[in-house]
This record gives sequence, C-alpha cells and structure tokens, in this order.
Amino acid sequence: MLALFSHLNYWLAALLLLTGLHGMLLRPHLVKKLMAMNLMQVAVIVFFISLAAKAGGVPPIALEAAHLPASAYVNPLPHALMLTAIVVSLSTTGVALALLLRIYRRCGTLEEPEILESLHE
Amino acid sequence: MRAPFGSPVLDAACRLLVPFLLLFALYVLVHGHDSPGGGFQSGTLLAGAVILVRLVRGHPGGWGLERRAALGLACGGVGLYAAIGLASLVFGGHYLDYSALPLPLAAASRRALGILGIEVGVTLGVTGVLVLIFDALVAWEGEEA
Amino acid sequence: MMEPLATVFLVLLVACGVAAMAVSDLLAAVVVFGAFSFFSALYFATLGALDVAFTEAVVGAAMSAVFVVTAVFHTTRRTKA
Amino acid sequence: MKGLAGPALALVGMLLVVAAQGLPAVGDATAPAARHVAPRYIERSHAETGTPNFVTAVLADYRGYDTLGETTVIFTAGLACFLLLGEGKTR
Repeated sequence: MLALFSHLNYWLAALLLLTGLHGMLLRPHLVKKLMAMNLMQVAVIVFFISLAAKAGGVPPIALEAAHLPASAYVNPLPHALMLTAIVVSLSTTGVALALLLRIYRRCGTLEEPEILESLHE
Repeated sequence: MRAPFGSPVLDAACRLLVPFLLLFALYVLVHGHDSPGGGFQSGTLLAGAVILVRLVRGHPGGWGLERRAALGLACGGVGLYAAIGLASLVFGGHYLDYSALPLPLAAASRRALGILGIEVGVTLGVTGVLVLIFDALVAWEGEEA
Repeated sequence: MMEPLATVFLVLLVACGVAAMAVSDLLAAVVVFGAFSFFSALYFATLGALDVAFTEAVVGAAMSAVFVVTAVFHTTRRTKA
Repeated sequence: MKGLAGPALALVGMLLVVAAQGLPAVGDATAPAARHVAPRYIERSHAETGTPNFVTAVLADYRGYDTLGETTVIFTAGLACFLLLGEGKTR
C-alpha cells in the first residue's frame, strides 16, 4: 500500500500529460490545442519538481542562522531548469497566438476541419 | 489601438497600483539573491505594470512604453547580458566568469555583482519582449499606424 | 506519499486541467486555466520550489491569460465541440 | 484516424505508468538525482558566489550560459511576434 502511494505524484503528472495529449489530438479548435500544449508543459514541470522534492525538505535558500547538511535542502537544479522552461513556454504561447491570428485572417476560422477545407479549395 | 475602457474608478486604481507594482518589481530584482525572485519574475511584473497602464488608459502616450522603445529594451537587455559575459572574457576569465571582472572586491562579491548585472539584463529583455508581444497581439488588423 | 497537501493540490490541478479542456466557451476556459496555473503554483510552493511557484503564479495566471484573452478578443469566442 | 487516438492514449498512459515504477519514490533524499552534482551546488555556492539563494546561483552563475541561450530564445520569440503581426500589415 505504501509503495502504491509513493509514486502517486508521477501518475498524476502522467494523467495531466495524457489530458494534454488528448486535447492536442482530438480538439478541433486551435486555441484549445494551444491550451492542451500548455497543459503538457505544466505536466513536465510538475514531473521535474516532484523529482526534486525531498520529504521534509527545506526550500533551497541558505539562511544565516542555519547550517544544514546538503541532504536537508530540496534539490535546486531542477528548479533552475524549470524556471527557464516556464518563461520559454510563455513566449511560445505568444508566438503561437501570433500565428493563430495570421491563420484567422487568412481562413476566417480557427476550427481545424474548416481550415483544412479552405486550404484544399 | 482601441479606445480605452477607462473609468474614474479604474483610473484611480491604476494610479494607486502601478507605483507599488514597479516598486515590488524592483525589490524582486534587487533582493533576488536572498529570497525567491530574480530577473524573469521582475521582468514579468514590470511588463504587467506597463500592460495594466495600456489596458486602462489606451494609447501609451502619457506614461508607458512605445513599441520601438520596447524593441530597444529587449535588444539592450540581451546585449547587456552578452556584454557582461564578453567583459569577463576580455579581463582574462572564461565567458560569463564574473570573478574575472576588475572590481576591488572579494571574489564572491564580484560574482554576486555579476549575477545582479545579468539579472538586470534579463529583466530589461523580458519586459521588452512581453510588451512587444502584447502590442503585436493588440494592435492587429491595421487599426493604427 | 510525502506531503498530503501537495497531493491534494495535484488532484485539484488535474481536475482544473480536465475542466479547462472540457469547457467549450473559450473565455471560461481561460479563467479555468488561470485557476490551473494557480494550483500548480501552490503545488510547487508546497514542495519547496519557491522560485518556480513565484514564476508560475506571475506568468501562468496573469500574463498567459492576458495574451490568450487578447487573441480570443480578436477571433471567435465559441468553439463547436 | 480519430479511432486510433484512444488506443494510442492508452498505450502512452501504460508506458508512462510503467516507466514511473522504475523511478525512486517521491521525496526520496537518496535518489540519484539528488546525489550527483546538486550537493556541490548546495554546499559551496553560498561561499563561492555570495548568493544565499541556490536557485539564483545555479541559474545565473553556474549555468549562466544556459540562461543566455534562453534569453535569446525569448528575444527571438518577441522579434517573431513583432515581425508576424506588427510590421507585416502594411503589405
């Protein structure tokens, strides 16, 4: 039973990734696809932060008063990597929205089947 | 740009909020060594302040950031980051090795100052880029020159 | 299972993600997506990743929502499915 | 095409759960990810960089090159938006 719950965070991150994948595969609206892509990014970030966590870990800031051993602090390396990933995901969203606006100007719609139809004409 | 949907209440709230937002962004930037925060967060907060002004007051004529200025800010931020790295290369260290900078301080303090310098670069870059993206998304359809 | 509170936030996070995908009104989806980002920030803060939580709260719940609302404002609000 | 999505999702989900079983438990302080290079950052970064926040030290000093590339990515994204929507409308 204990082993079942010890990986629960990874499973929930996997469920989040599957939700995003489902949205990217099956939602016809492009803004919904973009949100699904963001969902997958957050799932990856959640996975990395779960990887960095320690039971009873201290946030990775060295206060003057306390000199704790290295194993007491949460692993700071995935935090630094994910910090950049979040900001990159924001700029990715911006570029994707710019492309969506161009598509809307060209085709007049954002539903994927109608866009494909208008491209085949 | 579209007409602002400003009302006296929104205008007053914006006037009250923006200075504190700017101050908080500055605090997050400068205090990023000791507490959570740093260049990315500070830049996003600054861009949030600029975007708030834009949403409430419309065209950025009074106070705000013109689009060309935002582009220059983004270029300047990335350039500042690269220039600090290049400076440490010039003074005999490795690229982005701030302890090579010729400052009359201990090595650890030099590195802390170098970190602050590149955080300022990241802040300017992120602010400029986010304002640029928002402007591009808003001023679409050829509504303004 | 290490932090029960973190797991609770993660379950709420997944629920908000599923809801954001299920809603057909795009503005409502943006609002639910903001709640999603907020819960992810709470999850990160519970696990000790304070920097990441701060960034996610500022970026995900505020700026990303502003960008998507701006784009939706120029295009359509309703989706068909 | 749409019919394939369900089985594909189930397959990916099963793969993810099986892969997650091979990872150390959440919150394990002796996991390989926590033993390799992170203890060196935690022990020495305050003395070496004068920065109590380990994340800032790792982000801006030890891995500053990474952050430079990432800032360039953001700058490129802003430039792409500027060119896609801002200037192209005169044509």
